[in-house]
Amino acid sequence: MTTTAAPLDVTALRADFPILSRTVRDGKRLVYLDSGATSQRPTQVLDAERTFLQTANAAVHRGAHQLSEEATDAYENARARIADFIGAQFDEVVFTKNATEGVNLVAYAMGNAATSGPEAARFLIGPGDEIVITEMEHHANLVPWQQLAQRTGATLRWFGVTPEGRLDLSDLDSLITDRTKVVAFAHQSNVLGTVNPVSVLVDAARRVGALTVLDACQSVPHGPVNFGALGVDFAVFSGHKMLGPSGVGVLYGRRELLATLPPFLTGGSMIELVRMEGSTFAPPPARFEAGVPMTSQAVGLGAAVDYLRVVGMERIAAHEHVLTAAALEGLGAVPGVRIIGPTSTENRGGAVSFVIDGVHPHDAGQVLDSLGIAVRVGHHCAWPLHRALGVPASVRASFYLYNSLDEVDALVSGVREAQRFFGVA
Amino acid sequence: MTTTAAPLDVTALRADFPILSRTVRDGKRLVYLDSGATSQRPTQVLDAERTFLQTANAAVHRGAHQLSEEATDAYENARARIADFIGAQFDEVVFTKNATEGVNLVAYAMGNAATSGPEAARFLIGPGDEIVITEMEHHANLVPWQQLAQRTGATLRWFGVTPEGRLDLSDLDSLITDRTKVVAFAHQSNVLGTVNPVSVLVDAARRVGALTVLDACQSVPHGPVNFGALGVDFAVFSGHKMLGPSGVGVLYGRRELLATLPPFLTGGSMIELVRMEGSTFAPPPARFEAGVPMTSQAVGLGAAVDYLRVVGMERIAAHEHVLTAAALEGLGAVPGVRIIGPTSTENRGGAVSFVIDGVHPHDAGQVLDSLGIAVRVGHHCAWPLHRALGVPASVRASFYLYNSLDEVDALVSGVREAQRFFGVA
Amino acid sequence: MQLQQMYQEIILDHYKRPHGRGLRDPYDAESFQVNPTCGDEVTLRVHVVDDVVTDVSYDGQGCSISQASTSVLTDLVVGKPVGEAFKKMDAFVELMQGRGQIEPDEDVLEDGIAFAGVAKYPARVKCALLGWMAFKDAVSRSQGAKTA
Amino acid sequence: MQLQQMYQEIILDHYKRPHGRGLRDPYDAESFQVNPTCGDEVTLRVHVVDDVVTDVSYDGQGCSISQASTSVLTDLVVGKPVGEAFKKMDAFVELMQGRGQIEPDEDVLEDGIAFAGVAKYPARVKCALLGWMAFKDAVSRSQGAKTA
Ligand SMILES: Cc1ncc(COP(=O)(O)O)c(C=O)c1O
Ligand SMILES: Cc1ncc(COP(=O)(O)O)c(C=O)c1O
Repeated sequence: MTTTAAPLDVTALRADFPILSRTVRDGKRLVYLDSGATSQRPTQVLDAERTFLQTANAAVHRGAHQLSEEATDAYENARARIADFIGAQFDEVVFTKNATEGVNLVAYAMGNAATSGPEAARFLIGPGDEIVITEMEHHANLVPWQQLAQRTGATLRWFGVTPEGRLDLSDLDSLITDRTKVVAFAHQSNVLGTVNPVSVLVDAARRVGALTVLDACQSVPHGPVNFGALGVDFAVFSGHKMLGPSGVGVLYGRRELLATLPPFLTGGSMIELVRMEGSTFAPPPARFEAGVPMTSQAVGLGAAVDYLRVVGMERIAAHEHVLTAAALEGLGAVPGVRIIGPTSTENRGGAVSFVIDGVHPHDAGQVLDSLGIAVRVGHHCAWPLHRALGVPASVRASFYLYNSLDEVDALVSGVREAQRFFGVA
Repeated sequence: MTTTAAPLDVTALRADFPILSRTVRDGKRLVYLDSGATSQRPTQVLDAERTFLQTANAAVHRGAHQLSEEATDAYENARARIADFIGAQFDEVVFTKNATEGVNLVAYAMGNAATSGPEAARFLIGPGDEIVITEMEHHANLVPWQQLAQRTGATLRWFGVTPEGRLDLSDLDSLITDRTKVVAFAHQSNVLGTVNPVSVLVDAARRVGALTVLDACQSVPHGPVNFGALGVDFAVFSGHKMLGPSGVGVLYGRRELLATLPPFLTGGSMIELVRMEGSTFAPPPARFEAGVPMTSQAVGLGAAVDYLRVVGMERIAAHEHVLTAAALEGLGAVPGVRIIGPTSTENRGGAVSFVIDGVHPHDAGQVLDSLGIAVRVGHHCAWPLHRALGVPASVRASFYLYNSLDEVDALVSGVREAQRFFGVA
Repeated sequence: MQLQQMYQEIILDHYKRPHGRGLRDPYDAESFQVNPTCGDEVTLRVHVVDDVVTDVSYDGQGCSISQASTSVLTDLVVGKPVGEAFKKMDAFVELMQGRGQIEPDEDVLEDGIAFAGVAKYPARVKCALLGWMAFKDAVSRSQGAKTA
Repeated sequence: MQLQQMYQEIILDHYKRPHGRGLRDPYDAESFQVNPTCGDEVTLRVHVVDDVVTDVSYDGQGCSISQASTSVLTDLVVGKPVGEAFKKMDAFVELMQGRGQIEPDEDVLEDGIAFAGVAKYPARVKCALLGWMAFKDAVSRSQGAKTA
């Protein structure tokens, strides 16, 4: 793979995303800068799902007929391609409904270790044990750990955030200790864009024998990610943020760990033997995929990964880098606008959040919307982070492969327009 | 609504399901008799999802821009139509990934009552308490209760099954007692076709203050069902069995109960207030829908419900009744074939399972498959039921609105062919 | 232009010069409400004497819509019997949930009619109702406190 | 016709007249295996003397494929050194997982080559391997028991 690859042809790419040609609010051209919340899907992904549904749809792993064979092949083939995309073995990929379910799966399964056999001892957690997260986590990687602590009597601790929006690692040694059972953190913040130093945290966790859980929701869609190389124990991400369908996400788990992790959701297709008196369970990944799965969605996510691969993850990252630099520069030059998060592009992805003096984010978002510019306003499911940075809410623009420099310009002018409208410039 | 409605025009309906025109195994016409596992989707459902994705896709309940408004409307509108379809209020419908998640949600949320506030006292369960299920349950409504019992120290008990495949209610009074906290049972068995007497079980549960959980996976797709009128506390079903997408299901819960049921999956969009020290949660249904939901799939399920409504649930039930009667008669007339489940159509839906003397179900399925006939073989995720009836496995044909009497005939001839092939007839 | 339809002058005036803002004594009950999607919050106190809303005082942070609607609220309810205040609340809630299809009655809602345009933006309805939810909650707490 | 390709005469013969069926003494280790999708099960015993598979006996319920392949198994491994038996097992597993693309070696697999057609049906591969999984497990148990 080369880092000097040709830049993206955004105009050509956009032809694959019909929704980007629509207009909003009385004929305004849509400027979609909310891919951090959910991305749009290319026709290739929609077609893959539709073709599957019109030719091979059946319950997977359950039938002995041809349709069921074909459906099972399509489903497992998608798993293999997705695994390859993230540097994993096929049986290290568990399909979930979204990243949120993935984090909950690990948290509940650890809680279940208390009533499982001795092979699950590695996951036991209780009073005296500690769970370490960060103050910049999305609620999806925060509330499930609060709840696990509440259920088991373990203690929740967390890394703070510096005023620049970087992880404050100054108390690394006092936070990650022999008491630590889990260290869960975002690969890239969905608000700040900050890319966290995975190896520092993984090394610290390993030294004390703690498990690592990486929230890769904002990294896997935007650049090359290899979980094997990162050395994390578990990782989660969602299909809908990476050109894939909603309703499908992935939990990655190292093979040795998944092998003994107790089940979470139970029901059909995840069992080995069921008697009224008790049941035993299938090996992973089946053990963690109870019920009829999101079959066509997994197929769609497979097609999304194929699409991303053809475009090239390095090129996507480079493209977003350019957009982010332009946004940081353009917004940074507007008086009264303050960027929330790093103002340089170093170790930083393409989520650019900001506040405007005298204009509430909700009002700014409304002005942008009236101009056709779709951004997100609020705390972006990272309320404690906003509190830590002393702002109740922010405006977030987030970029993807289909965004252009024109759209960054539109954002900057829109922000100026909001200031004019509310009489602060 | 009238029960003397005109019969279905199956030929016309089949035009909406392109997959049904395909051939399998060297040009054999596909005879799809596996809708009990998963149904096929009409073009109308695929189109609804695609239109949504190409015009209004965005993260719901999270943005202040027009796309997000339109997406939220489409999602909530689907919820309202689905609620109406099953006799529920809109806020009594929780979207899950499948029925299996729905049962797990109730089971885990009950377990969480132990570490929730006093308002959740209604759901507390522990040693001395009992959970009552039946021996004919699908693993999805069986294993989660085993696990809840294991986690909390409660005791699992169950109704047996008569040799005819009916629920054995003779020990009703000794099974449902003051110790009973939950009674969970299938509306219609996915193996036997048996329709269970909901009111008898609901009345008994109410008398002792136990909660009822109805597995409606095989009833909601096949006839008119009104949860409000049935008086159950909770119910679950899956979209993929009723012409809708995979990856979406429904948990119905009575409003008063959902109001105090503790959360299960936690994360974004289900919170009220999040601080590092602790969180509070949104009212239902949001409380139970953590993370970006299966948006387009909910829209697809809304379209499926519209489709079913136009065809008419009474008519669908009547149509399946005719097919079931023909299958029971046709198979019943084949020497060496034994129906597993009621042999009359009274209180019985369109799942017809059987065994063939001297031909293992897997082998019978293979012969049928070679003729283009897709059935399911095995224990159909109801292993204890098969054990109770003394058969290791069975062949199941299951019908839906797009099946014809011709296809029933094909099944019966296929069974004879299997007997010939294995030299038992 | 759409934007002016939503942000009527009346709304911007109330936003820039809110009426009755600040927390005051005496009061019978206080309510804290938060909009979980954006983190906006309001703390609102009511003082009810002989079933008349004698004072409403509040503090909080939020967008122009939530701030202005709380300001309008104080104009509408202070000095009114609780029953009448609740009628105004019902009319305002109905207006806001009407998706822009409801013609507001100026006699009842006074400056509140300016929010008719907001009702077309479902994501902003919660903003407009934040103060009113706090008012409803605070009054019912004050009544609870009195009967208890 | 496809069906005959899968159900070769050899398979049907072994199914109708299985070799070595029934549980026998003496044995060193026993394994119980089940196919979770269809509930088929096999209990299989091995007797290993001086590293030679002296007897394999089994009982169970299952389809023609699982019954026939277990019958073929006994023909292939009884009387063979464990190492050679495992080589045959590896060849059989490879054949079954080859999706019909692998040419079986009759010298190694004897009657086992009849299962080449089954490999085209992924849902039946588990059936064909059920007895072999039990054999592998039982032998490793017998070795564990001896070293312990
Ligand atoms: C009666 C019954 N209950 C539960 C389920 C589980 O549904 P799902 O796998 O869609 O969660 C099924 C179907 O598989 C079923 O037939
Ligand atoms: C960093 C991060 N983590 C977790 C999530 C949760 O993803 P989902 O809602 O798809 O489960 C998101 C997106 O919402 C996110 O940006």
